[in-house]
Amino acid sequence: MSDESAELARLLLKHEIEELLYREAELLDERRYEEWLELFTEDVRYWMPMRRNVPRDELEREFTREGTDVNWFDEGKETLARRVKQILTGVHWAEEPASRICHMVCNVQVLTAPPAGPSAEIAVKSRFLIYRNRVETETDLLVGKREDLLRRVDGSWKIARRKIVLDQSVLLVKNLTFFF
Amino acid sequence: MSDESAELARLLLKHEIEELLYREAELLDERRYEEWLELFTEDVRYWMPMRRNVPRDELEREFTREGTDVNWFDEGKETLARRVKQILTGVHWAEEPASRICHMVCNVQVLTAPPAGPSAEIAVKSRFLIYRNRVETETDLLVGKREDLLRRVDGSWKIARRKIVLDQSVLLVKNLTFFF
Amino acid sequence: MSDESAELARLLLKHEIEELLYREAELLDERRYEEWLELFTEDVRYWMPMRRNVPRDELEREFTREGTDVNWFDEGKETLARRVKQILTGVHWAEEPASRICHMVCNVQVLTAPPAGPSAEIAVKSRFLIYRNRVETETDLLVGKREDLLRRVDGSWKIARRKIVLDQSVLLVKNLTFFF
Amino acid sequence: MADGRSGSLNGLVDVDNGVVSREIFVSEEIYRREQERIFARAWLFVGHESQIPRPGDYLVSSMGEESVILCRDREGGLHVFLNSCRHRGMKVCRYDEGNTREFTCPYHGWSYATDGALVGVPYAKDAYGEQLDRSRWGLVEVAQMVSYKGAIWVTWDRSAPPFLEYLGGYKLYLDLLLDAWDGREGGTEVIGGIHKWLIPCNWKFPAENFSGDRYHGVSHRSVDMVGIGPSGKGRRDMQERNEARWLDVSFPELGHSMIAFLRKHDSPIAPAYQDAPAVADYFRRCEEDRKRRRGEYWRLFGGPGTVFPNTSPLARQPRTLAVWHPRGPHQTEVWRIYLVDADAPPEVKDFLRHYYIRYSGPSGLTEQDDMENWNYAHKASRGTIARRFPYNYEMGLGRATRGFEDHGLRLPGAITDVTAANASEHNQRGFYRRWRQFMDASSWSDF
Amino acid sequence: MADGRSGSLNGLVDVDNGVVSREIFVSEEIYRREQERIFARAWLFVGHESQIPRPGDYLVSSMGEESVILCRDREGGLHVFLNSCRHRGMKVCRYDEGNTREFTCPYHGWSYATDGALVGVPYAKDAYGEQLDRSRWGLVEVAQMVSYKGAIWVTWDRSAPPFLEYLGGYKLYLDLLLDAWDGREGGTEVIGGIHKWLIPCNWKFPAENFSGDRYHGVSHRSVDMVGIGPSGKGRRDMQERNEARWLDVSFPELGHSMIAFLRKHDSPIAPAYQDAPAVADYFRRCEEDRKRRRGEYWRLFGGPGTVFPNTSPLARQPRTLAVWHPRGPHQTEVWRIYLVDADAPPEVKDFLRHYYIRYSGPSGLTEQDDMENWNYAHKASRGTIARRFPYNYEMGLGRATRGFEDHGLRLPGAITDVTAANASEHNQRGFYRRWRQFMDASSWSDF
Amino acid sequence: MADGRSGSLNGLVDVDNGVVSREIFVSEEIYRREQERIFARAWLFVGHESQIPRPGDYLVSSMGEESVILCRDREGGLHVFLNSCRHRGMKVCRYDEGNTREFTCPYHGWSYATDGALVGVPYAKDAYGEQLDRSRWGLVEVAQMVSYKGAIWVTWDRSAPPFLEYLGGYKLYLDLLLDAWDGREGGTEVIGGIHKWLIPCNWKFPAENFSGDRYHGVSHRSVDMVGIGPSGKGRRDMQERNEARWLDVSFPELGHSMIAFLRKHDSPIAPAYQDAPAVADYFRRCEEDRKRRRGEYWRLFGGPGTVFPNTSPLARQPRTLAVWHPRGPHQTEVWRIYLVDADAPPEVKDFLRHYYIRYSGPSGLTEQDDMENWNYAHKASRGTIARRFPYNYEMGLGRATRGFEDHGLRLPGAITDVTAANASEHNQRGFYRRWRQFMDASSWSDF
Ligand code: FES
Ligand code: FES
Ligand code: FES
Ligand SMILES: [Fe+3]
Ligand SMILES: [Fe+3]
Ligand SMILES: [Fe+3]
Repeated sequence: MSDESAELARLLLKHEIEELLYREAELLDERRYEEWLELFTEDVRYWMPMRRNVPRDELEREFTREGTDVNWFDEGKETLARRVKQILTGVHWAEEPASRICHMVCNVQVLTAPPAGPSAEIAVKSRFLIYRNRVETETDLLVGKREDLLRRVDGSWKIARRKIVLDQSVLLVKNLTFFF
Repeated sequence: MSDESAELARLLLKHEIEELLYREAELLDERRYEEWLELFTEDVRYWMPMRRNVPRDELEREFTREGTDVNWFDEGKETLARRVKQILTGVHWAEEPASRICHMVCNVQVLTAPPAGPSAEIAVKSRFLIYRNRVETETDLLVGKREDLLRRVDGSWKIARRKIVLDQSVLLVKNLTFFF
Repeated sequence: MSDESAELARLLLKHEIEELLYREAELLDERRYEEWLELFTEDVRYWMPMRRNVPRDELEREFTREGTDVNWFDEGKETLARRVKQILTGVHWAEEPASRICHMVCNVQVLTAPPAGPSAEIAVKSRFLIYRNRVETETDLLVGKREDLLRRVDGSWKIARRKIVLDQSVLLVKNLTFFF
Repeated sequence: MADGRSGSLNGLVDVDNGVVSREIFVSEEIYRREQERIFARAWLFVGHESQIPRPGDYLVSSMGEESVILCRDREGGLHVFLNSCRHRGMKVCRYDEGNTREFTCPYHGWSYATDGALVGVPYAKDAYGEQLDRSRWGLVEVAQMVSYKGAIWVTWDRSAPPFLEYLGGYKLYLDLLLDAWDGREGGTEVIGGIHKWLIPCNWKFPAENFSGDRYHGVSHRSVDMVGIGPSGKGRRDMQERNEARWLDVSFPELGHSMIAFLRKHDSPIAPAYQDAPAVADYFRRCEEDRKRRRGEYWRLFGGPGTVFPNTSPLARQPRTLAVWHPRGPHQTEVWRIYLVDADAPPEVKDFLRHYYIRYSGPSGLTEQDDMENWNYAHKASRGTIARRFPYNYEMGLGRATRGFEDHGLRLPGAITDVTAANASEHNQRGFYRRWRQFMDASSWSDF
Repeated sequence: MADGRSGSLNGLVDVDNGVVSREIFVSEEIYRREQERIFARAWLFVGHESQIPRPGDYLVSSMGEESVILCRDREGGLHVFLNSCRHRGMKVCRYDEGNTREFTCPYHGWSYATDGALVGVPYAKDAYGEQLDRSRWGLVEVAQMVSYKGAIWVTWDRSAPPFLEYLGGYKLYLDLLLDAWDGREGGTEVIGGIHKWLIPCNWKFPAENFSGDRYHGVSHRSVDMVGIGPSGKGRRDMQERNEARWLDVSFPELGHSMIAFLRKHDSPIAPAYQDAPAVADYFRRCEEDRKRRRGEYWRLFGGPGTVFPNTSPLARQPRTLAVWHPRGPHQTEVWRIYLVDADAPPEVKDFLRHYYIRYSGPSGLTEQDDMENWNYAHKASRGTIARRFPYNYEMGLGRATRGFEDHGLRLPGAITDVTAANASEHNQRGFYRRWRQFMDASSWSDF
Repeated sequence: MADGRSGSLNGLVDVDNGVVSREIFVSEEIYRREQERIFARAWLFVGHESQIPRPGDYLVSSMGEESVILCRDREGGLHVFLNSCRHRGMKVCRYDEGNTREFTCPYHGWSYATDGALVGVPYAKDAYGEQLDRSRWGLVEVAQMVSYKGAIWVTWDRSAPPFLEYLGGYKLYLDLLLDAWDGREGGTEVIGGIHKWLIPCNWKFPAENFSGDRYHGVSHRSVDMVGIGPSGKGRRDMQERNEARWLDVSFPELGHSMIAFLRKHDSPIAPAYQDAPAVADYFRRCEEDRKRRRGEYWRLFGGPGTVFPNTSPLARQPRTLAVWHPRGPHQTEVWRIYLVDADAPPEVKDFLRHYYIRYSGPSGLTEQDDMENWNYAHKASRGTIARRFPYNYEMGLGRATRGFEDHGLRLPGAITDVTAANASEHNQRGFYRRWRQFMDASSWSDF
């Protein structure tokens, strides 16, 4: 395959992934949570560690560990589905009235070469700025990075794993009733 | 047309649209307002509704209605042109000295397939983060979504309609002397 | 060269540049400063002017001048390298413990047509939102624009010149121990 | 200054000499005292009946710093309640408006009927037995309420005088906003959507500006250059104004005031709205009808004004009502509604709606500059040295007259004719005279 | 209110009649007084030994508003120091945790050993000569410290009573958290990661809620509908609770309290954790062992509670310890640790960890709604009118008994049996009785 | 502490024993009192003549918390005005610098000439008649102003002593900054661009640090390791320093101080700027000229210092003047200008400019760490317990001498020779002695 067509393949893949991630943001902010859930594989791992302030030469201690420590999130699809179900009850007061949320997605990086076969997995990085405003003047801003593993299932990409790196140590918001 | 060339056409269109929207941001933030105005069709509708806090099952009441209610903006090109003219008088105190404004444009989605004919319309979604800083330390942050209808006029895209969804209810800034 | 293939060439170039700028953000936020330095040419000019509030018809006085006035930054690679070295000492208290920083890069514009020859220079604009959070709750937000001159060196793009336009007059953060 | 809670305000407000200290705009102590002595005692505007037409309709509004619920009970009666649960204070209604049978608290589930009664208490019998006296624990309701031509006014103070007495002779001027343009009583309605936004300044900057500031033309010079008026030029249609007598009307003992205009005896109806024939026709017809209905009083028309303390009618197009809610000494939250004749034709309502939007509020070409000026006037008045230099309110001192009469037309209030002078600060002085009275009086009986 | 520093709180807190003024939640003066009279004098929780196992280990923690260093010196001794240099106040340790030989100040380089001694002073001899008395300038250390079953408690006040006396009869209930589930003394450990987050409300909202609020079921209705419990339904496994007597246990003279449950005499072990056989087995075995070890006391199990002022054990799954650090009158920073039996099998720890995360803290389906309610209960209580209406704490007034006994089992404390009533505010009243005592007493000798 | 407005500061500042309470850095009351007693009375620096060379030039500057306009009238006279309109307080000039004939207020259009006179009042005659006495309503001007060698100093207090008396013997040291490097009087200029930025700490942290903190080398260890000096190593060229006597010079009765150096009698000119021959030549020539002009005084050179209260010269390269503007007790806004010999060759100016940028301010490798330390020293001093433990200023207590003499060279001030000691806190003690005096004195006559 020529260089240029290889480049083109990578570009088309990146476009495909961006459309997926923008679509995801659209579903979340339009509160279409059930459709959003369908973007994840059944065996998805959704992990958001906490962060510590440690000396520069001990940065391996910076993050709490998946599967071992207490994290902000460390779960699979079932728990995610319960979160969605809870919001839709209409009596989840923390989201009633519904927050006004905007997911700004930036710096989308596809780290894997376009896969040959129909079924495949690729690694993707992206960054988020989440703006939440609710009730009268309550406003939150959360910024950080995401590391996704995407898997092609029946011809469309699904999120099989997501690591969320929030750029905070003490969480500066009262709750996490939204998704990253 | 093969799948890939269809994909490619969509990609080229998205690129074209991104360049337009980035160009727009450039013109605004460089205070080249008259050039910015030229990006709009003569019959443009520029609409920014207000938002209410309502129960999750009554979200149809969330937005004020275009053409009926009082909105933040609900106007055509003539009024937009007057806003531009006002800023350029040099005695529009709210923009004197000129604010330092940055339009961050994200999540650009082209919702329509690339049109066949020379004249056509496409629907585009994008998101904005507007940072305004002025005088000494005055700083505002506005985040939300845009829904544009673009029309090809004489071979170049123009904005024929823009809906702005700001993620606030009580407006947290003192005035709206800038554009979305 | 046909229109479409010209379009495609521009698109591929933009993709290449976006990957470079996203890669840069990745290196910075993962604190891989020495790799980051390698993205710059030996003769790079790194300039961040200060901004004044002036009447709209005297905007030529808005920025401090490169090479003449005192600026926020006005330097070459040697000084940049010293900044990096300082952070890595582990006793640069302003970055100890390490800040949690996120560079959101938006509105990437390639202003030059794709160059024919192997060695070439292109002009690129982009916008940044830098979120810094450190120690417990200390949080900063900086937003603005970058104007880069990129030069192809041994087949890869390097930054030969960067102008940073921060949308602030009084700097609202206590120090600039990070990079733009 | 002396401690704002108890001390007197001597020397801070001297309206006789037209000087007012900057302290009253920037001092924390004075601000806290305003909450106790003004906003907890005065009559405040909370909404319009057309915003809650049906039983069970509610609108969450604001009184001073606090959230209140304006609602219509199942019999159609109006109520205004503090939006806070009696049990642990939870904000019982976090929606802006809607229709409901009850307000159920999301913390422990106490529920209140639309008349404020505590009707639901989980485990009432088992947990409280006979102890809890529900009649004492309903929602906190205002002490007095009046709906005047659709505009709803309330006060927390049962010893406050009745609203019409509080309004006094100002009634004639408030009617200019609330009556239909053709002179019928009432007949105005709110068109949908409340402009709500924050301004970084003390609430008195906008309150005094609307009370009668004809003097800040330079603020709006850019609009005059650009032209947004209903006939395409300037800010407004000027002819009828230019042919009229300009009157600054104040009720210093009440604090209310308005910018008013009085047409010449037998002056014709001035042309207006030339851009929009349908609108021009409508208003011409209204003027004729009003003339017939009101006789000599037809000659009177209004502009901006302020009902003490913080409600500002604007009695001409764009016809609006603004409330300046205090949000700390250095911030104000504005709520702005827009009024039209309920039975005006759609094209007229639409034309006016567009005019409102381009004129008023944060997106209004005119008022954007007011916000900028109030913001930086406030900010530049906070410093140690600045606070030593009072503001100047001398304009037109001693020119006011009582018992105004013009060709047999009598107008109430203390009136300064500024037709020649162009402007005065007569109304602002009246506003601060009343402000001083509220702040000094420890109870309504001291007034 | 009277000046919060010196004035009495008469009328603000009347627990005998079950009313408490909103002032104590929103007033700046009262908040400042709390810092002096409560947080500078009471016993506070700062961490758990399992967080700093080795010599030189340290954890930066918090006491009231201030940062402190909890560390283990080179001999393994425990210390808690104010995290501020004695020279110019620099925060000497800006890391969260680690291991060190010294804390060196980044401003001028004074360094302190892990026992707090000032061991390094640049140019000591040349610049200070003999002047500087290092023994007087070591890190500021707490006046008293106790490690009780791994939980470390400290106070700044040397005249405070010894910890066990401060704890009093509450020991029995705190043990429900700190002892292993099988009844052995101690044997619990913290699993990694401290949840730290900010809530926009006064610190007393969560403190009183955990002290014994059985009444806020409506807050968590959505979770009950969705189901997150260890057996897949509801919030929790309910059977053993449903079969038990419900006891609100308070020590009004100490301020501590807990929601407790007492199984019926010879009731069997209720099934639980049906989703996870391994976990179900583990707990069944633990229950049996505890039964053997504790005899009748096996019947007692706990829920949420509060050790006055701001430490809240939750003695059942999810088994946690929360500290509500004041951050101004209107903000609280929560620190939350999670406890497990140190020698529970990995799959049990993992199961519980998942349960913690989905139940507790800002990402917990249950507690997310608590934060929302505390936020808006606080916000709606700040206004001038709101502050005139006290909160209601009447529930179950006068139902408490002392000397509780059930089939020969004696339980300490003033106890209200709410099995039939479902809930009471007995514990909250005890909390505010003690709060009032702290705020009125000028020193420990006045208690 | 006692009420900051009236109470005495006894016990808070005890410079004789070298202890200063943390209260004075973090207390709101003390901060407010500082605004009244220090910033409204002391001489403050507002700008340099080279920043406004031509008639009509203006620069918006700051005095304490307030914005002021420094401008040159049409006759070239200098003025400093409060940047607030006398009518309603609007900030009349919202630009940073420029040239103008008048300042026109954007609210109502009052306009002021560059000498502060109220020259334009819309509708003056019609609206005000003869009432408005314009002479009383010009811009508020400072009470005294002095331009000393291009540096402009002002005070709001007419009873303040003349500037040169206020400066006293410190003149000799301030000249080290303001005179040309070759010893000619004056001859320095500002190079374009003012660094302005915010630091989250009390203004006294930087003021005392610059007054004479030789002790915080550890703060800058990373720069010493990396090397940014003009000869490529360390922070600075050290040789001339290393060969000199180190003197901490303070005027305790005035509050001014500086770190100074005195070359050995007939020591040669030390090599410097080895990276840049042109610069090395320039400074060698300057040193020779200065030697010729100043004789023995050539031996004296300076470092950082502070003119009480908040102006800090740095008399060596990078040669700067910093002003620490208070912005509340917990925040400081720094304004920093950079000085060069007006007639130095371009390559010298360019070399120094680069050195400034990499050394100073928020982007300066050296000072970045100062900001971090001031930030967290302040933050860790705010708590209830922290405020009970004073800072330590004992270093070098009792070592100061008056009437310093070295080979016939006399130096004014109380001087501590720290050549052997490396550092002292002599200058800081002098700063706080004066601070105490300002805070206790109710007027200049009490000094
Ligand atoms: S706070 Fe409303 S029921 Fe408890
Ligand atoms: S502040 Fe710690 S050594 Fe000076
Ligand atoms: S405020 Fe300046 S003219 Fe009125
Ligand atoms: Fe206006
Ligand atoms: Fe709860
Ligand atoms: Fe330093």
